[in-house]
Parts: sequence; structure tokens; C-alpha cells
Amino acid sequence: MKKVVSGADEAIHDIPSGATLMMGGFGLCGIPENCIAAIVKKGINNLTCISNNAGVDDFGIGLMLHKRQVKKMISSYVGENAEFERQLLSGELEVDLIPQGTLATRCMAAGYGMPAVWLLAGIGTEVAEGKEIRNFNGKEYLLEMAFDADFAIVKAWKGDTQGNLIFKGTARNFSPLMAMAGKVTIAEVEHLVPVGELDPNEIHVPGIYVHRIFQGKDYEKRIENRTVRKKG
Amino acid sequence: MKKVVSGADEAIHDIPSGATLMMGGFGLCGIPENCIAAIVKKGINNLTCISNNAGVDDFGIGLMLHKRQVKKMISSYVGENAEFERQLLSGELEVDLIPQGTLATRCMAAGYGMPAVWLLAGIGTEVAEGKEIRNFNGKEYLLEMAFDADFAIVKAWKGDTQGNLIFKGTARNFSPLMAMAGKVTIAEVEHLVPVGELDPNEIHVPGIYVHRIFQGKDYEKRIENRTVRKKG
Amino acid sequence: MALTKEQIAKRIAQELQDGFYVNLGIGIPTLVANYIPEGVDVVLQSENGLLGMGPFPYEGEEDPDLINAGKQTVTTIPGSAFFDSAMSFGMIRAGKVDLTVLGAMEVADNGDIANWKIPKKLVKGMGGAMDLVAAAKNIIVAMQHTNPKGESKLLPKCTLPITGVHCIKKVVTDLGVFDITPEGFRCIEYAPGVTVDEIKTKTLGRLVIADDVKEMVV
Amino acid sequence: MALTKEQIAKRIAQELQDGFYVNLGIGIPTLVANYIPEGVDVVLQSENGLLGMGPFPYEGEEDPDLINAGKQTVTTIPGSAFFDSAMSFGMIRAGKVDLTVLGAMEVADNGDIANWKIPKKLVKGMGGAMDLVAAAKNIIVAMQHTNPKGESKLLPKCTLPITGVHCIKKVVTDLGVFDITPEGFRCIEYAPGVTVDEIKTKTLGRLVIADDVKEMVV
Repeated sequence: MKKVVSGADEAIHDIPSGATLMMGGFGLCGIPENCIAAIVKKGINNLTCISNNAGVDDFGIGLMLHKRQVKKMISSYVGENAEFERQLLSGELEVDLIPQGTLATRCMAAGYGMPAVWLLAGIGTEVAEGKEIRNFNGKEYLLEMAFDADFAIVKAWKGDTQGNLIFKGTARNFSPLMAMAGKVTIAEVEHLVPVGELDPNEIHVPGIYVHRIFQGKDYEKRIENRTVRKKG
Repeated sequence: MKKVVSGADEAIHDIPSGATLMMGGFGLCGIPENCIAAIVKKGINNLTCISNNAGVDDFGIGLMLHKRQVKKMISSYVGENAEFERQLLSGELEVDLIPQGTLATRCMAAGYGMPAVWLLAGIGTEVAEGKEIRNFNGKEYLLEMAFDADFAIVKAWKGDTQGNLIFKGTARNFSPLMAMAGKVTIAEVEHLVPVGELDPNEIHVPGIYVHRIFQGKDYEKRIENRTVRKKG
Repeated sequence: MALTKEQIAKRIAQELQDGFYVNLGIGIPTLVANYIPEGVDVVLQSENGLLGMGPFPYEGEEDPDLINAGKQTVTTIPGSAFFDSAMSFGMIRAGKVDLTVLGAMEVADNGDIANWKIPKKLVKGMGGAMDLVAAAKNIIVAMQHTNPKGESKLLPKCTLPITGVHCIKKVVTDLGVFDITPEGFRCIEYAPGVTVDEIKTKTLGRLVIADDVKEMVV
Repeated sequence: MALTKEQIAKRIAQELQDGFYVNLGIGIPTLVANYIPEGVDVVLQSENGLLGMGPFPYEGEEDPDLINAGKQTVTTIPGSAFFDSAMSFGMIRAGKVDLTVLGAMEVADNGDIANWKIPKKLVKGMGGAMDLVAAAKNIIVAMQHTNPKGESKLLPKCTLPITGVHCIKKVVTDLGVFDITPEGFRCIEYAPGVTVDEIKTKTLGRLVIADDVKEMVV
């Protein structure tokens, strides 16, 4: 059990150009900041990214887009990113837009060893084009395939040296599903603790799914849409 | 949000004879003792029980079998129960034996709004008879249907008045899956606490899935197979 | 006078029942949370993985790990729970959410909705909208009755790529409240100061006026 | 001398590699946990929802909420995790468990296994066995070479209802160690004091003796 690596550079050292990556996070919430920085530094390209969103121009996956490292995005919503728009319109970037619940469930299917799932979303829309449709109990469902990702890259709140992960708040989102789905799963954590410190009842992703883990650093945790109310 | 009921009698008051019940627990671990006692007292019958096991002669679902309340068991393993054996051989009881992972996943499918799932277990065996088989990526899978249960009855460790549930140890097993799958879900808990006492990061079953909850009492928590080692 | 966005939200809030689990979309639907009637206890679901969403945080109390599906900073109420996105859409798909309120670009008189894409302009993606409309058992649309050009958004057929078919149950616009029925949009309430004739003029889809149509109370 | 159950378990323990996640079935497989080699760190999975299973508890320290798949009271080791049964079989199905050790009534020379049902006698059910054999990437069977009547359990074809097809990779019996190959059972080791001739006599399925067959070290 030697899962702990020194940092993001070591964790992502063998990700080749052309790889398919799952990347956790919803908007900028819960994104693997350290690994994204290391991927940008390493300069690999032709990547396929399965991620609910594509970051913003100067943060998150937006940094990878800026360096033109991404060949294809598989996402549910990509509307926060001018560079993304430019690359898409110029044909430099492919994009596969799929419903958010379908995205989540196709990740889950991979982690649960299910090759495909029957889902409601998209029936009667262009999402259904070319897909098998079947009626169960009077409702129509689409057959959607499990994702197949070379690497899953997630950020967790706490993790132990065995790879057990715990997420915080809505930073959980897609990350546990992706962690369970990757052929190789890399987790960066805000708090890396010795085994035995986490309550086994509270683990969101058991260590069996996690291959590499490291203590992350310098988290910016940028807020995309700061919304507040006045006191009083 | 008036989910809290006075006890097992009120929680199960409208379960009719002929209903299909999911009942949490693995062996005797994590079984809804209070609800079982109330069902035995109420004397309804012709029940279909979806439960991994059928209890032992004088505990768990065995108590319902003893009163001949069960028409059909849907289980993965039923080998601890002489009365069960007698009723099965005499034709009084139907039994549908299905692989344990298939049982769990058919519960999960119901809670996740998936009508059916593709699963590996049973390919090439009598379990596959009459079922649709499809090859995905070179492996064969069976199409297995989501369960449809009128009531799910589970025991949790902690619960709040909103119905949020937390399980302890291996008493978790099928219970969260069933809690999410029932049309009406009844939870008995060892510790009923006010809302706000449970950490929202640690909830196993969000309250949206739970319709009735009550503080259980007099838990026996019988151990089926006590195995120990000597000190020293 | 046509309703303000706040009044649309307030009218929709009247549809809330005690014990409802509710998913509110981005825009006008988000405002519904401000008008939950006294004595009605509802739990707000945010599809990025939260049940029990509370109001926006006070300034300085924002938590980057706590946002809603519109990526706004939010808070939680006691009794909240976090979960992953598969469970979130699982509970939507399984019909556990009692009411979903969404914005729309177009609604057709058969209950179809279009709210995710304008061809030739940039496609931002459907997010969770297609999952919500395909699975929610009770969907109300909150929107302006007409687009900025003054064209009806209540149509005989959607002209934009649709998000879901036969799924909308009710539409609340700045002009009135409409049930979707086999006969098309059935106007059951008109906004104060709005005439049924104005509604007829501005509705392109099939429209029937309920016999007991009445002025909206907001 | 044929191996004892403990020796079979000890031989199988030699197959464990550092970092393995391992599922041990009921019976002889359970004993494997007692012989994990020094310096080899493995994590035991119990399919009722536990990773990081420890030894049986000391008397008086049994926890009714902490059992293994054989319903025995157990303990946990540091770094353990609990999860529900769907996730448990999910990780098995997704190939995350490195090694599964099971008992069997019969194994065929094509890797089929029968271990769940004897027709006309009471059927207890397959429990998790069908899931495990269908999905595990590496399965070793631990069993006696012959049944109580002295009949071979290594067969050309299973006579009992099968649990899974073409799934067994290796069989360790009281007489030897056998890889399942396209040519059938390939004997790579014989137990101390057991002859290859005895193995030949007691094996009904196709059998080849490896050129480098050697005496087992246990």
C-alpha cells in the first residue's frame, strides 16, 4: 500500500497526451487545483476531459484550454468561458454536451461495473438521436454507456494514506463518482491524515478505488458567483 | 414535515396483507426489530419480503415465517432457518433466490429511478434462464429489473426528525438502498435526534427518501455467529 | 399591469405545500424561496448535491465549498444533507422531488419545453435541465409571457430545440397562470390589471379561458 | 501426506501480493487471513460492506453491528471503511478486488465452478458467490481434492448446477496446486508426500503435469 505520492507532479507524471481524464468539481467548487496546475506545467495535450464544466477563462480547466491541451470536453454546461467559446467556434475544440444527471450516472456506472444504464433524460430531444430507446413500465428510457476514463482526478477534503476520502459540502458533487470510475484514480486532499483517523462510517470513497493520494497546497478555492445578503 | 411517529405500531399501521416489503439487514445484523414485532402483532399476511436473508427460527423475519405471514421471500441466502425449510418443502412458501449483488443493485436501481440494470452475476447459470442477455465490450450481462416495493422498512443507528439517516458498521448493508427504494419508507432508529444534530456531510440516506421515523426500543441485536479469539 | 419577476415568484410560492421537496431553477425560480408562505415547511433541493438549502450567506460568511446549482454561494438550514450528483439526480428521477420550478425560452401547448439552446448562437449546455424535465413529477415554468421582441413564448409548438416533451404542468407568466391541458393552455388566473383579451393576443398556442378564471392574488 | 485445511490456506496465502485487496469466502478461505506473509500488506473485503476486516474480536468485545459475510463477529483494522451492499458488489464487479478465494463443490477443467446448490437437497441460496465468480478478475478455489465418497471434485464438466462459467484461475487442494489452462488442470505443485500418480488417479478432468512440477513448500 504505497499510495501516497509527493505532490501533483508525481501524481500525474505518467498521464500521456491523448488520455481521457475525469475531473471532479461543479463549476469551480471542489476542483483539483494542484493537478490542473501540474497538467498545465507538463504541457500534455490532445486530452479528452469528462467534467461537468470547463472552468472559467483563468481558472480550473480554463487554464488547460488556454494552453490548448484539451481536444474534447464532455460536459453538461460550459457557459462561463470566452476562450472555450472561441475554440469551439473555430473548430479547435470538440464538445459533447450531455445532461448533468446522465453525466453523473455514466460515471457511477463505471465505478459500479455496469456497462450501461437506462436513463430518462433527453427522451424526445436531440440528445436521444442515434441512441437505443426502450419502454419500461410505460416510460421511455435511453441506453447510455458507462464512461471509460484512463485517469480520474479529484480533490477531497480529507483523505488517509490508504486512499479513503471524505468530501465537504457541495464540493462533493461528481468527485466520488469519478474517483470510483477511473482506471487510475488520483486524489489531492486538503488534509492528508494517517490511517485510523477517519471514522470508517463516514468514508465517501473507500481507498480501494484510489491509487495515488497527496497533500495538496495553496488552495485558492475561487468563488464563481459570490452572492450575499446584507446583515440586519 | 411531520415524519416522526409514535412507534412501530403507528409506523406500520397501514401495511395491508399482500404488500411487498423491503426489509433491511444482513443476517440478523441491522434488522428492523421493532417493526418486525409490530408486523407479527398486527397479523397481516400474504406478504412478499425482499430481504437478503430470512432470519433464524425465533428472530428476525423468522418470526413472521413462524406466523405464516410470508407468501414469498426474495433473498440471496436463506440457510439458517428450519421453519423456512419446512414451509418451502411443503409448498407453503415461495422463494426467489437471486445473487446478493443483484439483489442490492435492483434495490439501488429503484431508488435511483433506473428501471433496469445490466449485471454480470448469473451468466451461464440457471439464474440467467428467461432473461435478456447482451454483450457489452466482450462480456455478457443480464438485464435485471428494479424492484418495486410498497414499503421499505429499515433500522438505522441515528436519524433526525427530518428523516436523515446514519448507519453504523456493517449494519448498513442493504438498508440505505432499500430506504431509497420504497414507495413508503419507514425507519426505526436507535437514536432519534433533533434536526441540526447530524453533520450534513455524514448522512447516508437524505430525509427526502424517508416518510416515517421513530425512536426504536428494546433492541436485542442478536448475534448469529459469535466468533472470538482468546486473549494473550 | 403585468407582474414583476418578484410577483411571478410570489404567485408560484402559493403552489408550495407543507412537506414539499422543491427544486428551484436559475432566475425567477430562485426568487420563489423568498416567498414561502407562513407555516409551510419546504426543503429546497439543489441538484449539485444539497437538500436543505438556506438563504445566501451574510457578507464575509461565504463558503467556497457551499454553492447552489447556479454556482451562487448559499447556506444550509438545520437538517440539511450533502450527497453526490448521481444520488441527486437519482432522487429527481425516482420522483422524490415534489415540485420543480424552471425558467423557459418557449413552452408548447402540449407541455413541451425549450430552455437550453439557441442554434447558431453559442450553446452553453443543458446542465441539469433535461434530467429535471424528464423526471420531475410536477413542473411549473416561470417566465415572461413574451420575448424581448414581444413575441409569444406560449406556442403551438416549440421552435427551439426542446429540452423535454409533455412535461410541463403549469406556466406562470407576468400575465397569468396557465394549466397545461389536453385542450392547450388553460388560463385560470390573469394578473391584476391584465385583460383576458391581452392574454389572448399574446398567446400563440391553443388557449382556453377557464369558466371560473379570476384575478390573481399576489 | 495430503494437506490439512490450514496448509491449504497457508499455500494460498503465498499468492497474496503487497497492496492486494482480497475477498475471502467462508470455510478454508477464511483461514487464509491467518497466514498473510510478513511484509505483505493486504486489505480484506467482506461483501456485506467492509474493507479492512481485522481478526475475530476478543471474548466480550463482540459488536453485533460488525460482522463478516459469514455472519461471524469481526473487528476492523485502522483505515477500514464501511459501505452499502451495492457499492460492495460494485467494487467487485468493477474489478477493484485483486483476489477472491472461494470454496467449491466442483470445478471443471474449463474453469466452471459449482458451489451453491445440490438439487433435491435444500437450496440455501447463492449469497454473493455468483456475483463474485462472475466479476472477480482473479479467483482461486480452496477445496478438498475429493468429496467424502472419494470422488474427484476436479471434473471434465460440473455435474451440479453451476455458479459461474470460465471464471476460476487456480485451484489449491489438499493434493496440489493447479492452474486452469486451455489444456485443463495444469498441476504445478504436489503436496509433500503426495505423488503425481495419486493426483492423476484422483483427477477426473483433463490434467497436464507441468514440466517443472515441484513439491509444494508449506
